[in-house]
Order: sequence, then structure tokens, then C-alpha cells
Amino acid sequence: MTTTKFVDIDFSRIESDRMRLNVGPQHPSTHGVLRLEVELDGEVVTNVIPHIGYLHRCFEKIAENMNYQQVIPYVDRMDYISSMNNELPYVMAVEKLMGIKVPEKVEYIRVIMAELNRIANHQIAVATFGLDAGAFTPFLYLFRDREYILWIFEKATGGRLLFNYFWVGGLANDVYPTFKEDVLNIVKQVRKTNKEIEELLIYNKIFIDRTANVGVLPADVAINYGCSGPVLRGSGVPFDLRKAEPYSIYDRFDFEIPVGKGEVGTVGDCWDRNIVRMREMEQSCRIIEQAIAQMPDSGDVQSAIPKKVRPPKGEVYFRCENPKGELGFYVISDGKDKPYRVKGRAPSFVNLSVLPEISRGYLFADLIVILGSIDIVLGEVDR
Amino acid sequence: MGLLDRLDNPFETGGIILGTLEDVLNWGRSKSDWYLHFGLACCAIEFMSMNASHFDFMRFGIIPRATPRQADFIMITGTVTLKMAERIKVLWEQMAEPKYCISVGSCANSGGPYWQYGYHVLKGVDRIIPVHVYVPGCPPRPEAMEEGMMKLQSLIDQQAIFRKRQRIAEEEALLKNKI
Amino acid sequence: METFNVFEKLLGQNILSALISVLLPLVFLIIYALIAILGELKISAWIQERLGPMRTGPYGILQPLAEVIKLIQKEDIVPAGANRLLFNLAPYVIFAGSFAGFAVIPFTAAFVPAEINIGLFYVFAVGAFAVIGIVMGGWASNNKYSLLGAMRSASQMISYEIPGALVILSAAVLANSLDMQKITALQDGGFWNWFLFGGPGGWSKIWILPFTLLLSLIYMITSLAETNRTPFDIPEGESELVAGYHTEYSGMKFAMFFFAEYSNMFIVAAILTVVFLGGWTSPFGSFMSGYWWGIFWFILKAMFIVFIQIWLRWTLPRVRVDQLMYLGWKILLPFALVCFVVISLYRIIY
Amino acid sequence: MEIQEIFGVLKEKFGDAIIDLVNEPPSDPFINVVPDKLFDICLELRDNPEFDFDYLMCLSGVDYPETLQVVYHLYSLNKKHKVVLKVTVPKDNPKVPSIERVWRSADWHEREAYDLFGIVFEGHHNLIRILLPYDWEGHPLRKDYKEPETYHGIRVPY
Amino acid sequence: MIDYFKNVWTWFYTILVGMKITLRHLFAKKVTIQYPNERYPIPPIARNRLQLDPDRCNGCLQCSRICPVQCITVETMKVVPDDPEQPKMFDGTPRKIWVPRYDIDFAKCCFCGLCTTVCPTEAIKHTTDFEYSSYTREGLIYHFSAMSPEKVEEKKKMLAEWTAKQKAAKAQQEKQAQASNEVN
Repeated sequence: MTTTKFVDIDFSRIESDRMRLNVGPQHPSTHGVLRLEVELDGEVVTNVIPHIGYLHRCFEKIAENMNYQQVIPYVDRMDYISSMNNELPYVMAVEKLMGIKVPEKVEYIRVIMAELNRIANHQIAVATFGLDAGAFTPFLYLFRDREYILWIFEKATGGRLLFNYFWVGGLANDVYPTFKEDVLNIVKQVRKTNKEIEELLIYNKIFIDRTANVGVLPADVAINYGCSGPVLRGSGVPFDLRKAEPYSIYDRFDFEIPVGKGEVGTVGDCWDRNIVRMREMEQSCRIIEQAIAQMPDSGDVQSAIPKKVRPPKGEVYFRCENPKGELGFYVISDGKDKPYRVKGRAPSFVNLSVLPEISRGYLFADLIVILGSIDIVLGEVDR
Repeated sequence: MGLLDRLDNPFETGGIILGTLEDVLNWGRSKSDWYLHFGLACCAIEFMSMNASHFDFMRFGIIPRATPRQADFIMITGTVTLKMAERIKVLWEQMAEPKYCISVGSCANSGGPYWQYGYHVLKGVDRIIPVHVYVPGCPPRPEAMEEGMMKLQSLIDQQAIFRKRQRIAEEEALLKNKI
Repeated sequence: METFNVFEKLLGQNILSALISVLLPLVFLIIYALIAILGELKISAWIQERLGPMRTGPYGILQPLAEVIKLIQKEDIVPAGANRLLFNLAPYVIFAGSFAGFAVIPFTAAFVPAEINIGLFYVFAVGAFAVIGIVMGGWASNNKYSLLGAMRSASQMISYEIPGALVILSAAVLANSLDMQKITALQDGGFWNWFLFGGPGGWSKIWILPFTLLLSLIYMITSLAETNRTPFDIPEGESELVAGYHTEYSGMKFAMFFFAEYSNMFIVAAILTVVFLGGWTSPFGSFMSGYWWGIFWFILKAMFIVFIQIWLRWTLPRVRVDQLMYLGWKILLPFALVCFVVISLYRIIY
Repeated sequence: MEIQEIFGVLKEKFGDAIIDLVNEPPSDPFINVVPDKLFDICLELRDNPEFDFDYLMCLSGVDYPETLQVVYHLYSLNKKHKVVLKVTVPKDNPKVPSIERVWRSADWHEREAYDLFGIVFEGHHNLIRILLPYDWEGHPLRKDYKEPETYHGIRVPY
Repeated sequence: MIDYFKNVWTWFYTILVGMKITLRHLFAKKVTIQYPNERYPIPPIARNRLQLDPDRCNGCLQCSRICPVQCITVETMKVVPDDPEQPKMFDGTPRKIWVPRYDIDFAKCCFCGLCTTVCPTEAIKHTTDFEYSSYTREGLIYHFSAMSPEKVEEKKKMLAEWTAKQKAAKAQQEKQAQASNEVN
């Protein structure tokens, strides 16, 4: 089935009233409390104005009033879908300021946890994307698998969603004895379900027609808007911080960077962004398998935790590859117990700003799909 | 309302009829609650988990509705900010009676982790709308939300429908005496 | 088998038999709708590896009843700025439209509420009633989402009437009749006599067998579109238009929309059953055939179609407005036209 | 390119507009810049093929006791080098030229800095609040900010 | 034209593939845990409701200090050395500090687990109990102190007397010292 991009039609000659539609803050598919002011010409979107801030929880102000250890629970609550990945850059920024070298085992556990959480995050992203396109069943299959990952998290850390597990210099506690087997089982399960999802949803012709050639984001626009993560890679730019500037121990693993190739449509359309997430799950599985094989059995995960977290005067910007993109923490220390300033560079915040650019000229139904393909979390957009 | 009063009198055997009718009506309302498809923050993710296969919220007869007009109860799942507060109030007013509210998680209960320095956070959703059940947790486990739901169902089961004012007054008087 | 109306035969043509003929489908509709709602909940749950309602009666079978009891008690809201008359009227118009379709549905050889010789034509005409109700409701709600949903729905239903009508036309040509009882009676004598497999006749029907199969498929797709079911549920697509044309409806009026949707599902399933699956005839010739068995076969076949509708709903994503139109006008219509021509030729030759 | 080289080239081109280079590990090295010339410097950093800074990582405001500061973290996807620019403005007249036209990602970042710090970005096409409601008073991330008693009739403090 | 028919075929075929998968799941084993009757075994490490063992708490205030949300309110009181009761801790060591008030507000708690890690005597712990939703907000404030109000009053009085005595003794001492100074 062909899809016409409605931009090609000259609307200036057709005089019609524009309709202003408020989507959100309560709307089933705004992924939280985003409000979009949409200007419609019939069903064609002529302009979108995102209004954010409905979940502004004052993270940066609170961080100035907490000591370094106490900030971690709040960092969890920024991007609540991938908390492990949030803690990592913050903890590593403080470690860089203090010059702490964490033990080998800690690094491995951190990587495994972060990658597991990346899988969980992408599962939600693909699931809600399918939901936006109207497919309800894949949503539940993915959530079923995510539940198994959460059970591992709960067994290892005590929390299902918000962990407070990575501490400055180590971990809150060691993993449980059968951790390795459980993780390997999960990897197997994830692969099995992903194959099913590909048949049921990704390569379904209706789904392809809905998402291919929709919301095309060219590479140069994506870079200029500062997009990162699957949004940038979907446009064909092979940029991944785990490869570009390997932090932690990511240089020890063999994995690929999946990019959008325009298999069913144009490079950088919604389908490409989605397939990048699907393939990243597979790459995460590979990383986890390698990390499990290399992980040392013995070792104290708390040996490097400082008695008092009090970094010297200085400032550091540390960034990691969050599932959503580049998550950076800009930490300024004035030598006291509490950080002078913590700024979170949230990937969703930056990725969302490209929405008006790529949704102009498509149908209203496409706007929902485009928004779903960007995969935002409002907790991170508003902080 | 002479007839209703007579029916409600246990000595004229009407109490049984009305009581049974009341039970049936309450049963209908408590077993078929439709919630407003609405999530705010972290708790909404656990809320989604609860709808998923492992916990299956639909076992309680609960179906998501996207529009407040058709919803019976709202779950405030997450932090309510001041910008959002007025919207929630509007949503609540749009819902059709009888309606209920469950406040899920620390943020909705009292501002949670943000109660001290959160200049833009509403410290408890009960400042703007009435709350029937408070579910603690940050975020609560899906089972905890289900437990809160069961609490709400037992609340609905005991609600008075006939001679409402009189009975509410009696209950209040009883409560006062106790205190 | 001889066809007649059992109540008219027993009581004579009077007001009482007419009343019974009207009320019986209504009772059936209500019972069916409750079962279908439960089926929708349960089948969707099983497909998703869940259990569905479990705590309302044994295995949750009383769930639809609880819902009805609840909906009766809900407050009836008319939004400010809505057109009060049209807003209140719309659900009844839709329900009346879908219920009127039951008038010509032959449940068994011995019972059809109103036996008229243009039954198929009548069902189609009455089915278009729903569009009026939806547009009324959508416009009167004074809500942008409702209006968008109503407009989408109107365009969708009107464009899908055309391939649907072509399918019915082909069937009428094949059967030489528009009377639903006659069409059913023609297919008596086993499943190989169904119009799905080319209808009654000798080996020459092999020539049209692929075309009748295709026609039934086309009708299945159009029926989904006409009842606003996934993948064509864009008028009430939850992720886009909140709840579409019934966004502002609450309580009993919403229940009317709900009932109308399920009764529409049954009507299209019934048409499909009558036209292609042999209606009340037994699939095994004279085995298990008769007036009473007729009811069983008819409802079984119709329910199977309803099951397929539910099954599809929980499998597929939703199509987009322009794709819907593309599918209707550029795929279904040419295919239906080709089938129609072939079948007409076949009728002329044989 | 190393930070020293970048500093050298920039100093040669812009002279006094580039104040100094601060390099004290473990902090990231940064270059202090005069606000007036910021736009030209950024354009140079983006368009000069030697620099090729096509990616604005982060733009953050910082409130120091006397001054307000805007920090720009730049990165080049091709050359894989980065640079940090800092602009310091007085508190009573916090005006910084907008670089929204250089990197579009600065658009929302600048609105956020305006919202939370009250730094005015001159030349921004739509400088309004982004996170807080449009009728909010004050800029909360300043150290001397006091939270309001009520907002639209709702009590704010616990 | 070929593309057209190919498109139509892929439509049809992928729909059939999807239907096959959902049909398989229709008869698959269901994963639902029927919560009030069946329960998922919660690991002991899980962070749910906090529980204080008043016997173990030595009133060091570390938990309330580390708590990011300040949801733990602790009041402490010195134990008078000549208390006739001779209070003991869980392991038999003499108790130095009374804890007349130990309140946790679960409407604020963020379940981060920091308080349990800093506690030197493992008095405060996360339990696996999560079923404590309430009809009122006050119902979420838990009072963990083992002391009855009467006992608190009694101990307060005792402490006041003791401090007064100490003060008096101190004053006397000072007086004596002054006197001795003056003598010198």
C-alpha cells in the first residue's frame, strides 16, 4: 500500500478552517502527562506545540539540598523505566570527581544490570509503540517478559522499579547465588518473545503501512536537534556512546550498533526507530552473555565505598548511553557534603523537541505514532 | 417517599427487599469498576504491570476507559504537580457519579519524596479531590494496588443507597459517640 | 424445508403473535450481548495469557450483569454546550437501527420475525441508520474528538457499503432471490451446497468456487469496517481519539452504544451466515437437521463469525484513515466487481 | 583536537573575546568566553571543518553567589572531541546571546535556563517558560528562591 | 500491477501469521497469579513496609539523618543512671537512651533502604508485608515506640528530677570550688 506524504499537496490553495486540538495532559497515548497543542487542517497536522512541565518535580533543586548519597533515589525517579541506567552516569560522575576506581566485579554487575534494564526499557518502548498503533496483544506479551526481568531485579536489589542499587564506589549489596543462571534464562526468554513479536507486530503489513515513511527524521536534522539514542541511530547515524567513548568496561564486549537502513521505507522513519530498539535488545543479550561468562565469582562489592562522600572542588560532565539516548550529569562540587549543582541532560527532553519538526504534514493518527516512536518518559522530560 | 419508608421498615418485611436490592446494586458497582486510563509518573508503570498478564487487574472486573465520562474510579498514580492539579480537578468533575478515587504511592498521598523541597509539587492529592483509599509504597507493588482496590470494593459494598441521609447521620452519630 | 412463522401459525395473524415476534429477538439480543461481552473479555484475556474476570460469580461469568447493574446507576451527564435533543436521541437511533435489522434474520426455518421478500436489501438499508446516529451523537457532543470520530465513522461506513453491497448483489444473482429464507433454503443439503463453496449445483460450480470464497472474505472485511471493529476501529481508536463519537456519553446511554455495537456484530455475522454459510441448514445433509436444530446451527455459525471478529481484534493493529479508504476503494471494490462479473457470466452460461 | 589547540585557534581568531582556559583535573577543562561574541564563536566552532562541533550536548545555567553562568558542552560526532564554553553574566542584567540558530537543540535548553534561572537569551524566537506554568513567579533554581505560599488557591508548602 | 497483488498478498499472509500466533496463545498456559489466593513469593530482600524492633533501637538517630525524605521522626531521652528498672538492650547490654517516639510516615517514605543500611544494630528492617493500604492518611503513620505514654511521662519526670539533682549537685560543687578558691 502506498502512503502519500501530505506535505506534497499544496494546501495554500485550499482554504479551510484550522482546528486547534488539545491532546493531553490526560490522553491515552501521550505516555504520561504531555500536552500537545495540535493545529489540524481536516486530519492533517499543520503545527504541533508541545507543552511540557506537567511532571516537573524539581529534581535539580532537591539535589542541591541532599548529600551525594541521598541524591541517588531521586536520580532513580527521573527516568523511572530505566533506573539502573540513570544511576550509572550520576554515580560515575561522582566517582570521577573523587577519583575512585571500583572493583572488577562491581563493574560487571553494573553492566549486566544496566543492560537488563535496557531490555526492560525497550520492551516498554516497543509495547507502547504497538499500543499507539492499535495492537494491544503484543503489549501484554512484552510486559509478561518484563515481569521476569523485574523479578530478577527484586531478588538482587530489593526494588522492582526504583532500585537505589549503584552507590558511589560500589553496590548496595552483592547479587544472590543463582543470579547467573536466572539472567541466562531471561536472555533465552527475551529472544523467544522477540521473535514472536517480530512476526506478530513488526513485520505485520498493517503495522508497516502505519509506521514506514512516517515521521522521517533526516540525519543532519537529528544531529542538529541533539537527538541521541535510537532516535539518532534510526536515522542511520551509527553513534553509540558505548562504542564512541567506552565508559565502564564496555570496551571488553563484542557487539554491534544497529542503525536504521530504511528496509521498508525511508531511512529515519518510525519503523526504523522501532526496529533499532528491537535489535538493540538482541545486542544487549549478547553483552549480557559475555559479561556473565567473564564475571569474577569472588570479590567484595563494597570495598571501594568511601566512608564519607565528599568530592573535592570541581565539576564534571559525565554521560552514558541511556536506553533513550545520551544521559549526562553535570555535577558541580564546592567541596561540601552536598552538590552545588546537579544538572541532568535528559535524552527524552532533547528528543521530544524534534517532534514539531517531524510531525508537520502527516495525519493526526501519524502524530500519535511518531510520538510513540520517539519513546519519551515524562519524568525525564520534566525532571 | 412513604412507600420507600414502608418498604425499608424491617417490621413490614420491606427491609429485606430493599436490603437485598441495595446489596445487588452495590454488588454491581463494586464488581464492575471501570477506571480512567490515566497515569502520571513512576507508579503508572507499576500500574501498567498490574494490568499485564501476571497480575491481571481485569480479574476484579476492571476495564480501562479512556474518557472520564465512562469511568467509575480514578487512580492517581504518581506525583501531582501544581500545573497538573487543576487538570485533575477538571477530570474528577467530569466523571459521572458515583465515583471514587484511589491515591497510589507516596507522591499522591502526601508529596512523597518531594514534600520538602518540591516547590512545584502538590503535597497530597487529597488537597484537591476526595480520596477514598490510600495505597502506600514508592511505587507500590502491583499486588499492593490490587489490595487497595479490594479495600475500595469492600467500601462500596457497605455503602448506603436508601434513606441515605438518615443513615449517614446515624453512622456519624455513632462515630462521635465512640470518640 | 418449508418456511413459515411458527407464532403466526399457532396464534394466527394478530397483535399477539406480532408482539412475540418482536420481543423474542429483543430477549435474544440482550442475552447474546451479555454473552458476547463476556466472550470479548475472556477471549481477549486468554489470548494475552491472562484469566480475565474471575471474581464476579464462578469464573467471572456474571461480569456483564454487574456491568449493566452498574451502568444503570451511573449519573447521566449532558455536557454544557451540547445539543440536548440530538445528544439524547443519538443512542436510541443507533440502537433502533441495529435492532431493526433483526426483523428479517431467519433464526430457523420456522421463525423469522418479518418474512419479506427483499430481506437482504432491507438489512442493508437499515444498517445505514447507524451512521445517522453516530454523526448525531458526535456532532451534538460539542467535543472535537467526538466530531472527528463521527466524521471518520461516516466516511468509513458509507464507503464500505459499496463493496459490501456488491458482494450481496453477487449472492443475489447466484441465488436468484433477495429473500433470506429462500437463500437459506437453497443451500440445504450439506456444506458443499453453501454459497461459500459455489452454491448448489453440479461440477460446473468449480469455475466460481474461488470467486465465492473471495466474496465471503471481502464481506468479512467490510463487515469489520461497518461495525467499527479492529483493525478498522479508527472512529473510536483509543490511542488517537480517546473514545471517538461516544467520548461524552456516560451511564445508560453509553450502554446503548455498547449494545448497538454488539448487536451490529451479530447482524453482520448473521448476514454472512445466511448468505455464505447456509444459515440454519445443517452442514451434514439431513443429519441433525430440523426446525429446532436450525436454531442451533444458525446461532453456532453466527457465533463462530463473532469469535473470528473478536480474535482479529486482539491480533491486529489499527489502520489509518487514508489506508482504510485505499483498502475499500482500490482493493475490495475491484475484487468484488470482478467476482460479480464472473458470477453473472456463470449464471448466464449455466 | 586537544583542548589546548582549540583554545589556541580560537584565541588567534577572536582575541580578547576568549578570556582563558582553565584545566584542573579531575574537572573537565573549560574556556571562559565573553558573552557578546558568543554567537560568532559558536558559529565558528560549528562551521570550521577543523572543529566540526555539530552536537550540543548540554546547556546548563549555574547560579553563583555574585554571577550567573551558562555552560555549553559541545561535541563533534565525526572528530570525537569536545569542548566546554562558559559565559558569565551579572545577576542584575543576565543577558546572553541565543545560539538557538546554531544548534536547534539549544532552543528548549535555553527556555529551561530562562525558566529556572531567569537568564535572558537575546534573539531567541520564543523565550517563554517551559517547565513551570506560564504565570509562575520567580526563578526557582536561584539559591535565594523562596517557594510561594499558594498557587491558584492551592497551598504549596507541606 | 505486480506490486499491487504482492501487497494484497502480504496483507493477507501477515494477518494469517498473526492470527496463528494469537490462536496458539489462546490455548497456552496462563501466567496470571491470582493475588489474594495465590501469591508470588516475595524475596526477603524486597523493600516493603519498614519494621522497627524497639528492643534493638539504641536511639542513634542515624536513620532519621540519612533519610532523604525525612519521614522518620525520632525523639530520644537519656536513661537515668539510677533507674530502678535497669533497662536492657536485646543482647543484654544496658540501655543508655530511651526512644519515646519513633514514627514513620509511610505516606512519605520512598522505600530506598538507606535507613536499614546505616542502622548499626539492625533494628530497622524492611519486611515483605505490603498490604497496609488505609482509608485515611493518618492510618499510614506508624508509631513503633514500645513505650506507653504513661511510661514516657514517668521517665520524663524521672529525667527531669535527675537533671535537677545533677544541676543542684553541680551548682554545689561550683560553690564549693568557689569557696575553696576564695579561701585560697
